[in-house]
Amino acid sequence: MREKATTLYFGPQHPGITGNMMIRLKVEGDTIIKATTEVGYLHRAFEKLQEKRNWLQSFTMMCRFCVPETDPMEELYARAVEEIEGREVPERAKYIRVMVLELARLASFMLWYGGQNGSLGLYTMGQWSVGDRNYILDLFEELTGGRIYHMYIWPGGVRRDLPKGFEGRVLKTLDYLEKRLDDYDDLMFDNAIFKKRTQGVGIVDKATAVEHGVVGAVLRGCGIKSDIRIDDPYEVYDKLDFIVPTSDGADIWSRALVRRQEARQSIRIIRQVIDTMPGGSVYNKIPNPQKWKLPKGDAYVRAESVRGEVGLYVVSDGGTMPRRVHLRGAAYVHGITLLEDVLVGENIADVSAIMNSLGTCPPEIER
Amino acid sequence: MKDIKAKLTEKIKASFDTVSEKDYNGNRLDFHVDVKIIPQILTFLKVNLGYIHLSHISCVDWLEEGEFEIIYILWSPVEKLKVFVRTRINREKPVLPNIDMIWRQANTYEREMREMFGIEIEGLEGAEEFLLEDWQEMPPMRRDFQTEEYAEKTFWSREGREDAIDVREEIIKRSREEIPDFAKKYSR
Amino acid sequence: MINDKNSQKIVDIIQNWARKHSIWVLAYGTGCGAIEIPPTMTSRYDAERLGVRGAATPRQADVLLVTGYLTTKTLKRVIRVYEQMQDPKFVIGFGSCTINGGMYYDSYNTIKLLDKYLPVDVYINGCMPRPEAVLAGFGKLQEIIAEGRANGAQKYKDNLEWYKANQKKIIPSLLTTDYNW
Amino acid sequence: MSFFDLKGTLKPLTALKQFGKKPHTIEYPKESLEAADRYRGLHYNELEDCIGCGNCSTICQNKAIDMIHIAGIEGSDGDSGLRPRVDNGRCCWCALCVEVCPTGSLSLTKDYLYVSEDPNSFLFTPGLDNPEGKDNLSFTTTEEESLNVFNRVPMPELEGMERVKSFAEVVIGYNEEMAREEAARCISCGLCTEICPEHMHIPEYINAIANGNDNDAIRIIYDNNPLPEMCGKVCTRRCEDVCAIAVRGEAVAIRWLKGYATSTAKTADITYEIVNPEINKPNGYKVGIVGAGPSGLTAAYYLALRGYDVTIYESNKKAGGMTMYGIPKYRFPLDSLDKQIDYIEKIGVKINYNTKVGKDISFEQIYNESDAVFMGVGFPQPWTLGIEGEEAKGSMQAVNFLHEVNDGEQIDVGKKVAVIGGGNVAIDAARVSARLGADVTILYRRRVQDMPADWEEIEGAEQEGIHIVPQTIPVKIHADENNKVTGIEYLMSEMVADDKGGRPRPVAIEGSNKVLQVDSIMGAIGQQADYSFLDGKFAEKIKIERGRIVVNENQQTSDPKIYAGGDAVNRTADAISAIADGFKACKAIDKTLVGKTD
Repeated sequence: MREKATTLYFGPQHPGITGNMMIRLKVEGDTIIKATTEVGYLHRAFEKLQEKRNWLQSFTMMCRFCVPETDPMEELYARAVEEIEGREVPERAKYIRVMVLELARLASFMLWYGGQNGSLGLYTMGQWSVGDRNYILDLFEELTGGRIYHMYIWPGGVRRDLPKGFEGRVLKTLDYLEKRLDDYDDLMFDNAIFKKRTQGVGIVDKATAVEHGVVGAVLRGCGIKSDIRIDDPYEVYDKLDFIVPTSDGADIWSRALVRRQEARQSIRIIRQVIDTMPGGSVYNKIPNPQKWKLPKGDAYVRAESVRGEVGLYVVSDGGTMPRRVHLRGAAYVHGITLLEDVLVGENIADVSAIMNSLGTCPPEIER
Repeated sequence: MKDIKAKLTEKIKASFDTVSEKDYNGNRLDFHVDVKIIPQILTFLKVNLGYIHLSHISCVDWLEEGEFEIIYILWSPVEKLKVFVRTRINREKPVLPNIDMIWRQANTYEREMREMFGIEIEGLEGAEEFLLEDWQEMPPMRRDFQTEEYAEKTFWSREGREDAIDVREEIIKRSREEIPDFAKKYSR
Repeated sequence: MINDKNSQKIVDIIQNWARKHSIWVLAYGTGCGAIEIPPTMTSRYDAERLGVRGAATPRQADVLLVTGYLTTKTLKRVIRVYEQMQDPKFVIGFGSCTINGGMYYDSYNTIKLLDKYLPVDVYINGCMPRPEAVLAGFGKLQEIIAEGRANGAQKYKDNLEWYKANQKKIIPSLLTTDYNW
Repeated sequence: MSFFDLKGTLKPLTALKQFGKKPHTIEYPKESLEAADRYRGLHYNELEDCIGCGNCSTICQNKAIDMIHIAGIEGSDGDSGLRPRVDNGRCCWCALCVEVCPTGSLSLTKDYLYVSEDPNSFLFTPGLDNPEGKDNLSFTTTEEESLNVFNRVPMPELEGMERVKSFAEVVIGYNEEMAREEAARCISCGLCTEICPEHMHIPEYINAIANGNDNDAIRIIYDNNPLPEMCGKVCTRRCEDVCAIAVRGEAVAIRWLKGYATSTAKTADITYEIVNPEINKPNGYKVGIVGAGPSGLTAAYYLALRGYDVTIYESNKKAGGMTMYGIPKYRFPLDSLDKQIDYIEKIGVKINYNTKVGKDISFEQIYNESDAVFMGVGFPQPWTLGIEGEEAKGSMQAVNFLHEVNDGEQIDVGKKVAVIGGGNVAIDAARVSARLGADVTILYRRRVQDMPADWEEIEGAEQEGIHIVPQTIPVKIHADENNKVTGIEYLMSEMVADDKGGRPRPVAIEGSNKVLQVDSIMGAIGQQADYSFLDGKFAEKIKIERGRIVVNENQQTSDPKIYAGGDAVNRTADAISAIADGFKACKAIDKTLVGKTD
């Protein structure tokens, strides 16, 4: 006998959802037959507000686009402004930027570790990884003055040079985290429950991936080697040696394996950066911010975040304020059309795990 | 990179009526096209030339010129080149062809554009409301929508800050300076 | 049952003491401040030591944590969530944007003054507040609960019309639910 | 995967090895981590150092910072008397306000706890509400880190030894690019406008220059200054002393920027076209002005704009007063002045040259013919040194010397010249003499740092090879049998602290006599007025105290029909004060006369 379909509102207040958004699920029994996302709960209209902020003031908004990983947005904005203006960035600043970006990636991976496991009911992992994430946030606090909102990478370079002995403390933290990542493996990748809940669940195959314009770990999880840091290198990524891990499973498990590798690659990159960091100044000073004008023009810059490719389109009309700042978050693709398609045929209990795995970040979608 | 660009330009120009205005450094190439051929040129780029990744669709409101500019940014993982396909449409009755059958995710961009700029997309599916709910004003991302005014009108702001004084005004008051009206726009 | 004023007082003290040590926070990350909640709850800061823990549904929760800005769309849901919560219930405004709009003071889609729409017991300043500040906020809430001053819910009931009028002003489609308090 | 994954079931149990380890939990509130050294917490403002420029309030994208009055803090020159108050319901802790604070008084602290039940309690006046924040500073800026541009765009100048070869203008002037860059340094606080006697709209015209609208800048400048080209070259620019940027860096080059703006209008005609002055219909009133110096010209210009029939009586053959005859041409070229006088005459101001009041026309006649009279007579008479041998040939007064040189006369100063005095006139005379080929020595009573002349001038003089001998008191001029100067005898002095708290006085050292062999000696120790043109009746009527005409705040003398301004009235004795006097007098005359008919 065919079961009657019912509609289930998943969110916005739901402990399993990865942010403030809602999915309207049509379910038969436990199986989803149709999913419709509804977003806009976090629409702050940044891009509108930035039209009324000058080029420097706009920079403070960038980190707020997506809270789990704030630095790629700052870096994108800085890079876009530099591209439009033709401003040079000191070499040391580029290295520091990469270090900050990779630390941010690492912090974001730690949060993902907690979220991915939490969504499957494995709470110990969250206690560990989110607790350990604080050590990275401590580093950020020392370097930038803020735990979450760093507002550190700005047009022309970075705001301040590294504090004395900072590199040593980064290395020490990395050593600790590297050990902890092995502990996480015991708890996560060797865990029968995790395997069972993730293998064969939330499949995004190659064809779907291309059709949907999927990026980042989700794309690498279905066997396509793609990484902005390699394909369209920015800052000093072309001088660094790291590998882009891929996996063929196309399911949550494969994506988890990819991220597991990437976290280790981040550590590797940071070590390289610290080894090869040149001296010199860190900031090519901008003019008086009140009267700072950019020439007419536009720029589209991209960076690799934990969730995938993020892009920023900035248009200048020659004035003191941006004409348009438009962010393309990775979740903009993953969180709506892709999610709607992937969820069909899945179990209600897996929705949260799939969202975590795709890297759905509502603030980035809604801006 | 120059060769790739030249070759691509040649191929595009052979099939479509387009102008590329400025030669950018780096891996970027711009094409200005008429809005009517947008689906054709994008399909051509995707299917024939390997620009399989739609990275971004953006819309800029050129209020002074009475036009919206729509920018489609494509990426080829093989040629490692960003291609900007740009088009301009009238601001009064903006209509865009739908391209979500070429790339599924374009649907999201188009829904947002429809809501935020009031651009009609021919044959677009999906709920009218995307980010906003019960919105009654003009599409908010249009430049003539004054967000601060609207916010002041709609939401309260906390009282107790009325004693704030503008520094320039304080100085003017103290020194009895008289600023002519035409100069006031230059005060900060 | 107990009419005597003094015994009522004693009951109150005991009740408040108990409430103070069991504040369950609704798991609803309404804004960006939600990112500092996991660190607060997990091993480094371990808010559970203080009786603060998450609750999955409004019915089980004591505290609504408004983590930052509220868009009008979320506000509608937050009001529903708040009204579904059982007494005693408290609201913590978390971050600058709940106080006077914060960074989004001129945004067309976020509210500026949380206290116009919901009764707020404690505000935590910061953008965003560190876990220590969050804990301090919970500490303050515990303090005023113990003193019996955390009467936001009562205020809401008493001034329901005023709150509803304010809410309606920005949410035309607000359902006037008739909760039986 | 087998049906039952034994390893996978047991492996998570390895987490038990963490058992018994010391947890990394911070037992707040028993213990808490100290915030990092750069933590961006609550603000702290050093109220003493703050000058209330409001730059923090301008940069704040959240409009979180208000400038308010605080009890006990009064404004003064270069201090608006306002202090920032932060609305913590707005602040996003980005610290941009700290980065743009020109004085460095604003910083952030490690303090971050701010929890309250009352939403109205989040207004926070840094420094006042947290005086203890001083010991807790975290996010601060140094000059290097600050977003203010503390270094001025260098002004191109002629080389020191190149200059003395001719009377070519030393300061070459900004080109467009430099001017835009320099103008962009201004933070538009407006503190400078208060100290300017004329209250010019400085932030506005600098902003116009920064925006590339030079024509607007000119219009703004001409709003209350008809001689901006002169001000753009030789103004005493007290505005730059109080510039907010000057607290930690070099002041914005307000004077040069004004000079740049006016120089973009090459001729009087173009200036007229740009300013496009609105000239009222003649209102039938006549105003007579004595002296075509800055104050007279200013009064004349603005009265003429208001529809008055204005006539200036000038004893010399050119207008400009001291700016024409007192300032050497390498500082203020003749064509710049001519351009301005042309422009003023275009408005309809009549100037009667070579007309000395009291000789060619009586003051009484002007008084009777006019509805109001303005006197801008200045201080044409130099003080004499009052030492023995002053009447010798080759001993002259610097003012007269400059006058004659500027008039085009050839003067032979000989090979060696001594200039006595430390003001701008002394330096000018010295530098002019150097251009005439002399080896010049300046003798000054006090130390070099006490010299009232502009430091730029002193520096310029030194670059041109002029010797400055400080702490010298001349006592006698030596002359030969033909009564021709051969040298000057002077005493060395020492500085003695003044008991009354004034500046140290020079006291001669007995027996330290020295003689300097020179061919010419120029005294430049000050000037005084010449009121001989006022005949009996007026001499009694107009009150004069210590050589200066007494006026009220409307520049009105004791005769209500007579107004006065310029050096003969104010103590500052600079052109911009004279312009201010002229403008004030114009407004007062307009008010009295036009107000009367209403």
